[in-house]
Amino acid sequence: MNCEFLKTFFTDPMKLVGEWFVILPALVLLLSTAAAVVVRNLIHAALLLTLSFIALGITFIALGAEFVGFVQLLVYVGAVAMIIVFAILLTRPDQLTKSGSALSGIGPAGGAAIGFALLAALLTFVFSSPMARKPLPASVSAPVAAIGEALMGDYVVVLIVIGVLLTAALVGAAVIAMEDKP
Amino acid sequence: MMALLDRAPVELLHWFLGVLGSFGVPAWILAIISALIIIGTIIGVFLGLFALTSVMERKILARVQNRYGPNRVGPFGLFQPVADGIKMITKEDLVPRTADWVVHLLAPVVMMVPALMVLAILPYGRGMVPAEFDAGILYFFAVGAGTEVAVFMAGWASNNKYSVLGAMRAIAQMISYELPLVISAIVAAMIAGSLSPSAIVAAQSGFAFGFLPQWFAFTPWGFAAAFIFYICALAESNRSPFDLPEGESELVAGHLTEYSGFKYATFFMAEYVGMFAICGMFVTLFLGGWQAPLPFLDIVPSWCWFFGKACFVAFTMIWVRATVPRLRIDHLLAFAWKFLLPMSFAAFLSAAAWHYAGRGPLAWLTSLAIVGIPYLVLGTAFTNRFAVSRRTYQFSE
Amino acid sequence: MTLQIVLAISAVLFALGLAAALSRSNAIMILIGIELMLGAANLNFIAFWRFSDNPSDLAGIMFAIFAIAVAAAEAAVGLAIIILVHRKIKSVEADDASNLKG
Amino acid sequence: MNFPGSGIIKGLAVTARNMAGSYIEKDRLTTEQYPEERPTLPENSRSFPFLVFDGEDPESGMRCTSCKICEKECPPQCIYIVQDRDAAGKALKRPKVFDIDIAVCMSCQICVEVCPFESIRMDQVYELSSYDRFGALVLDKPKLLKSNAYYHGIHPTEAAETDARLEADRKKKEAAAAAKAAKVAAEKVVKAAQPEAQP
Repeated sequence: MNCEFLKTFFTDPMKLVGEWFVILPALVLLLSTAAAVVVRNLIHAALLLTLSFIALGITFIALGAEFVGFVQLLVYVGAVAMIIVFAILLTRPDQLTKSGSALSGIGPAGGAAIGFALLAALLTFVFSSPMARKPLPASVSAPVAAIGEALMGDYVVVLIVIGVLLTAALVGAAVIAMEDKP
Repeated sequence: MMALLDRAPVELLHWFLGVLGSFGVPAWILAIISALIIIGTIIGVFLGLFALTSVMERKILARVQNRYGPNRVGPFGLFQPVADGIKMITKEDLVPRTADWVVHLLAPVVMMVPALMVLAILPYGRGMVPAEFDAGILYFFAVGAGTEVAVFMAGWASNNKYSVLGAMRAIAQMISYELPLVISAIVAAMIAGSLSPSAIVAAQSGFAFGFLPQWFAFTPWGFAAAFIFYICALAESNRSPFDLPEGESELVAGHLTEYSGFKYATFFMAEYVGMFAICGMFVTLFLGGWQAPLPFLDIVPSWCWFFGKACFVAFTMIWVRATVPRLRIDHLLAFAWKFLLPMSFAAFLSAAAWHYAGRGPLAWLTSLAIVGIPYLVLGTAFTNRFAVSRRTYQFSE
Repeated sequence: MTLQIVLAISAVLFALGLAAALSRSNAIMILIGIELMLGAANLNFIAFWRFSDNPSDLAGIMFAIFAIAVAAAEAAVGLAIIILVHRKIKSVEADDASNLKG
Repeated sequence: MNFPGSGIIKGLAVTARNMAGSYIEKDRLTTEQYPEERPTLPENSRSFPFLVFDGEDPESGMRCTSCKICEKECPPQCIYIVQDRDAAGKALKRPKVFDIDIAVCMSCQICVEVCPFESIRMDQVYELSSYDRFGALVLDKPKLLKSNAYYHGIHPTEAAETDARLEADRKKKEAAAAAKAAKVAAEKVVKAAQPEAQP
């Protein structure tokens, strides 16, 4: 802890808070995700995943994308996490004998190795790129009205396609999971 | 004088902060203190309302059944919540040996946090919004989704078949009813042209012909949306007739089966605070928020109107609870997907028609037709479907 | 604070998702890993929007919103398939579902 | 009017009427506010047995003669009687100990029916719960003995019938005694007259 930090803390704490507001949820995000990946118990994994979804949403909000953050919370915590949990309960995890084992031919160590290799490559690019060293611009925000107008204006085709996709997914999921009528 | 009373909470806070500021307290500490005071006040008010409702609910239910209800502790039994609280706190806190105790412990906390967090965006009075978000409505529903996680945690961690079944029912119910809930809220946001609660309240200001409040509930589409929102609010807060996650006749107490003592009290509290929050949202979206129902009643402070209306909505919820029997789980889900969801789309279209037909008499007719015809068709179909007929045992084989 | 930090976070998230998808044989965990990777991609979109010179260009936000919608649809269909497979072969191991005959 | 949802509205009207009505018509509220409002017990209600005595003094007016029929008949055997004896060891027609364990008693009233002396009767007291099993729930003679006036207070009809029966018995006895006395007197008269007839 240097004097610069203390000085900022007493004169303009909000500046620090602004940064930590991003970094803290990001740390929660990474820790809970790592735990979710490692943990044996599937339900714990799902709950930790929910926590990481929440942290991801807060990170979005901290970055200024309020709307996306709320959508992330609404969709992931309210729906995706819950259907994951439902799927785990419906497939009865206590009967799964091989939980923790890996795909044939890769193995847990192999998966982790590939992950690490990718991480190393990505971090190398991130830290070597001059573009990534860009400082934070002044506070920006995406007003909901602007997002709405963009959705209905430039991106209206995408919106309709997404609507069709979601409807198809809804009907398709219901049909797939429906009990076969004898 | 009345204007002063209207602004009283805000003025009081500013005066207090001014006094602190004159002692040379730095601005950022003042900001934190101000936030803490606001949070404390809101939590205090809502916990007080929870205490009041818990006793009033029992008294109203009793009166409907021609009984007296609690009248022993204090005048008219008003100190009953204190007695209940002492009982809850002194009860033994049981955790089943096979329970997942960390998740079991966290579930009430996870339940309480969203219930209190959603209170941040409600406009309690003229210029009294604790957190002004551009996307306040979205925040309300996004944070409110956390209760589902809590219900699942409670049900699964108890390691009890009734708990798991109750939790799965509750989650299925909450997910199903969330859709029409959000869509009917979006209807109000669409006409107001904003997702911010204060803008929605502002859009409902003014009086037609000088005395009719222009609340959204008094338009055909608004009435339909308010109706759907109300039913979904009942289901989201797990209240009768949609309280079958806790249906004691079949599931003991659902996800709350293995909870006792203070953890149970926390759940109970969270459920009531959540109910009040959603009542407040209902008032904000459809009943004009903090605005007085008649022009000359403007002299009553705006926050009185907000809490009065919220209490009235809570009262009707208790009234419905005293009237309507519990639904069966398949009827419940069928009602959400086959009646409420199409009806919420109809309300959506109706609101669009209202907007494009110029909000006049023609708009009244078209939007009434757009919600009325589906209501009659779907409603008749459903009444026939739910009519008590020969019992069939679908799962008997 | 620079763009690097956010990009590094998103890289770690993506690597964790990939590791989860590759090293767990449970189909639900594979799906969870895919969701995590999509989340990392969204974080990148938001970060690039936040650090761009022209924040009124909402492409990053739009991409994130559409990605969330697609991810939700993907999760719904994926889990429906997992439940169906579980009903047929009484297993949610990805390796067990290696038979073309349903 | 019959439109979808009209049933629910009718139901809401019924509950609203009941709620408002409970504030207006006091007759709707049937709840008794127990510790303050006491229930008026029907005359034939009964709880546990007690012993009736005549007059003012429990000991001298006691109707019980320690015949022990009730003790024998009692199905759960909750009555315990010890006969009183005088200094010489001669049995007296009164109990020395008369205990009823009301924790065991099942209020069957058989003791009342078998009692030949109309001595044991059913009481109406009901607030008997206590933490002291043997001190409070085993009633001894002083606690059991209650006056005939009390009996008239709780069961007026039955007490009047009992009194009438006792009075009739007493009259019959008196009449029998009188008849006997008359017979004796007549015999005496006859005996006294005979010498006169046989001089």
